[in-house]
Amino acid sequence: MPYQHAQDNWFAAIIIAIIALAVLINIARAKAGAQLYIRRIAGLDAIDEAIGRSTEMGRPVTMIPGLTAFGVAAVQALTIFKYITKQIAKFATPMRLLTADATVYAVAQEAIQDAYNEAGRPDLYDPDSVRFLSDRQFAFASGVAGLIQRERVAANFMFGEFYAESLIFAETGNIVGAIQIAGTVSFTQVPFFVAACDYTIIGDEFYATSAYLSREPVLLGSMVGQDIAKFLFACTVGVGAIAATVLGTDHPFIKLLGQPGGWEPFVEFVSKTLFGGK
Amino acid sequence: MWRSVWQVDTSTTAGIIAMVLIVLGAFLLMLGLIPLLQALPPRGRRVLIALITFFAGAFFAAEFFLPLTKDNENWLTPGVQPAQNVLQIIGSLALGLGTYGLIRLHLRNVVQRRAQWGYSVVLLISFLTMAFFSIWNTLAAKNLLPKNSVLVRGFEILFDYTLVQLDAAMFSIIAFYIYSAAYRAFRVRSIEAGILMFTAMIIMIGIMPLGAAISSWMGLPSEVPKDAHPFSLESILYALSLPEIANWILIKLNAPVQRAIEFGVGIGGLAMAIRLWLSLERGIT
Amino acid sequence: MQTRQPAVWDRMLAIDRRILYLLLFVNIVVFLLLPVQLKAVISPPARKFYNAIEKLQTGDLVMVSSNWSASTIAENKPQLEAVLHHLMRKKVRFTIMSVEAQARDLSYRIAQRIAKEYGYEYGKDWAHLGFYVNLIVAIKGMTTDLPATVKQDVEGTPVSQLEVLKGVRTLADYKMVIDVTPSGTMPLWVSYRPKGLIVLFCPTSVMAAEAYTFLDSGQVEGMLTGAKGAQEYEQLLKIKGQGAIFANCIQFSHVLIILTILLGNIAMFLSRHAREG
Amino acid sequence: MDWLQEFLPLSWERLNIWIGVICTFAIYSILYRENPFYRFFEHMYIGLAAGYSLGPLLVDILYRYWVEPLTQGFWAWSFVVPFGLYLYFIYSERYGWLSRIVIGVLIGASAGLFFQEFASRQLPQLNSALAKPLWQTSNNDVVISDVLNNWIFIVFLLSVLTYFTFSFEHRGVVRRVATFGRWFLMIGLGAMFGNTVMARTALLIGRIYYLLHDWLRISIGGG
Repeated sequence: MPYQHAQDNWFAAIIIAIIALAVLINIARAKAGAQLYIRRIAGLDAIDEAIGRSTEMGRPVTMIPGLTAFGVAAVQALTIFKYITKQIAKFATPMRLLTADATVYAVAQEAIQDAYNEAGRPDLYDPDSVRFLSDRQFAFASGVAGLIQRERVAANFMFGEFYAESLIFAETGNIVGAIQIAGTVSFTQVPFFVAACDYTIIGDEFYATSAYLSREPVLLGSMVGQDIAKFLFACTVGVGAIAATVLGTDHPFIKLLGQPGGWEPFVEFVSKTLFGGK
Repeated sequence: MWRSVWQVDTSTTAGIIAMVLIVLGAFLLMLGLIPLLQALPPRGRRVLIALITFFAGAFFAAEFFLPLTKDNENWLTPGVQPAQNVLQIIGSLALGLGTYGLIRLHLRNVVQRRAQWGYSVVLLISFLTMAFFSIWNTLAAKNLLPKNSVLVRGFEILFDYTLVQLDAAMFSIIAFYIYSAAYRAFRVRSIEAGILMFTAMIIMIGIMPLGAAISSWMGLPSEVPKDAHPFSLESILYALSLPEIANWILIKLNAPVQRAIEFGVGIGGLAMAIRLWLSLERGIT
Repeated sequence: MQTRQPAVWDRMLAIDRRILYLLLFVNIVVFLLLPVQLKAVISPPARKFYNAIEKLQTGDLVMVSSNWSASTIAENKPQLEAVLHHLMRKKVRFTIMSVEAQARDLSYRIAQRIAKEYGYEYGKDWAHLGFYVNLIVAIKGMTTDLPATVKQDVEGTPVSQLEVLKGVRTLADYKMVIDVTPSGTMPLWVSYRPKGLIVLFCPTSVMAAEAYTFLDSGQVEGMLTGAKGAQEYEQLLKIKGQGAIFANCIQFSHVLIILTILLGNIAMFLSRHAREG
Repeated sequence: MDWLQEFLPLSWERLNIWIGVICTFAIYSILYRENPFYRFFEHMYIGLAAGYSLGPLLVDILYRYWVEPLTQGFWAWSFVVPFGLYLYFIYSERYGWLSRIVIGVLIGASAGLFFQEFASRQLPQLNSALAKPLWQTSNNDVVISDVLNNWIFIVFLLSVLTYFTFSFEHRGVVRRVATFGRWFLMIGLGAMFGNTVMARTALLIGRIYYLLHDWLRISIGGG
């Protein structure tokens, strides 16, 4: 059931507030200078290797944000591509960023130009390297497949939301022998990337990528907050299971957890248990 | 002339003239703003963008969080649809920009006679023809332009005969790729690869009639009575039949994994949304 | 310096992918043309599907929601055909609706062909109500006022002149809805249907896994899973249809894929063994 | 002779099928290698798709959401398009930053909308994971197979979640749990893979059926 407003589900406001607090407090901590750790993510260490190889071979690097519509995931994908482009700019390796969403295209133009500026090589920026191919799923896929084969790319980075077309990109990249690193939040496409790419960034690791690559305090702090939120989710599931075992699935408390309504049933339940009112 | 503060009465000539002037004025105003904005120092520009980002986000966030009064609405809810429409309009302008970029690239290929420019000609011609028929067709569908047989046939050839067929062909090509990817990747090189391969194979057999056939050759029942005890021999044998195992993996084992990923992705996205909203992220803007 | 020919298994490991593509293509062509058919074991959801339609009375009204187009023809077409055969055999009246133009044309053509076999008269025994882009709006509209929502059939005949819809005020006058679809339209029918309307579901195989919760809870009374489900249904109806052919074809492709994967693994072990030994 | 007449593209219907077949062969030719035939159809494909999107863009969005309210006299809408046009400054060196104002609106809006997306997508999944009894007691009437499945659910969920933590080193027990989490993840991925193979094969069969039945007019099965 879709929730239109926070009030439709008393869980929403509480959980979002706790996550937001956890994230913001840890960002503040990180900014204040706390030393924060991030564990190794194997695929990301290979980015530099992939760039190095394409520099050696003198072949281009492709970056594909999939069909990602403009939104939070798209911004994250572009943040990763911006980081990769900065590395590329150091070696003057040619790059192509191919998008299927026009808004992502517009934002990507800005981000890639910035990347070259920040790397101190504004002269290398070519507006034609960021391309909008088509907003039609398979027209886009045919364009990407053609381009990967024609230019014989040496490294292929795919980050974002992907649908059925994922395997067309990954297998075509594999045919031309590109090093491929993919990261997606689309669970249904992960198996195909795992099968066809050299490294796959799965689910949540996608959002950890920018923290891992940049080691910026804000992002590392946010990472800690996210882990706390996950711990909270895990605890909630555990408490739910134990309560369901002890109290039975028909108990009002379990009903409150399992089929949450708005605030009224919550307030009613709390007042009943605390004050025993009928 | 004014129906309300927000609406001009366009049934009168004066109203129409007023509207035309307002639209022109809006364009001029936004144009006139440019030198003013341009005068902002870099820091000011950044603050301005951060503020605009914050307010755009605050609108949707507030609409979501503020208490409801009646009919599942709060005082911001009536604004959601118009706000979505604004986003749609901006999105369509972006699509115009994307199309412009695409056409510009290929026009340049042709003009400068770059390598393989002939293909750019193909692209431009098919773009122009399709654009003509597509615009005509959508206008005709709204009864803004007359329909005739040239339009109907032309659009049919370009869309139904060609574009849809290309979609179907490109979609079906994935079957070949899934095969070659599976052949290459499904090797028992490590425990992980082994698990991946083993599960995929069980599903591939189990969801097909062959799975049920193998199970019935092995003498496993294909159905159990509803009231059978879960630990009776019949139930256990039934649970071991391939279609049952495949379904069990697909539903019971897959669900918690998928859910764990969903939780992670949701939390990661939420944290990112908060950072973007408050302009804490120094990523792309 | 190559001193000896690479072993068979080494060549197998480095097989040109185009040979694999050709194998798959030939495999499908062969099994489409060859009448090799394995019998299917009837799964419980298909059996329930069959029983639900068997329980209908002559003259009952059924809505068939057909939303597939060319891409999923191998899964949804045999489903729709088998279902229509059963409905007409039971002398049940039905109407068809779609969510887009191509789905409308395909379902209309198929229904016309099968109707001829059973002597079903258009307008009297069945009708096609055209397509509705927004399914939620359509279902909601039909639940409150069906004639006003439908207005006219696929050929432009006004609802009032369609005998099959005579006396029909809302969707509640229907006995059952059968959703033949490659996409997630079924939950919409379940959530927005009038009380008591039976929902039967014909999804493609990928969508089937998600439907089991609805089956368990009884919100969906029966299900045909992809081409396999169509094959089971053809067997129940004792007709010869394409479900069996397509299901067999998919099945033998699976067998081909599994066999080559196994061969690949054997080759890997042998090659490793040869290198170490 | 009759067969040939019905085979050749001499009617609109046959022409439709012939075009479809040529398109299919052009696309499939990339399986062999990238070639001029494919390249021609690829460029045509992208051109057609770009042209097609203009109709809905101009009529269904710009006309419907912008021109129509203006003709009805809602004057405030007149600012939207000139504001959105700031986006077109991205190619300019000097005014490029103006496009970021528009991008800022888009980013802010997608961030603000994410709260609702989170609540309607992730939270129901959390809610439905909460009522899972782990043992038969007098208070609940779970059957033993459900108990087993519930244990699996909780163990799988928690270990995969453990794998997806980043801010501390995975050591000792955590490391072992995370390894299991990774294995469970592979079960889920394998299941998705196996399930999709069937759907994709079915698509290919549909296409080959089109070639054999619709184009070559070979009768297959019942019709």
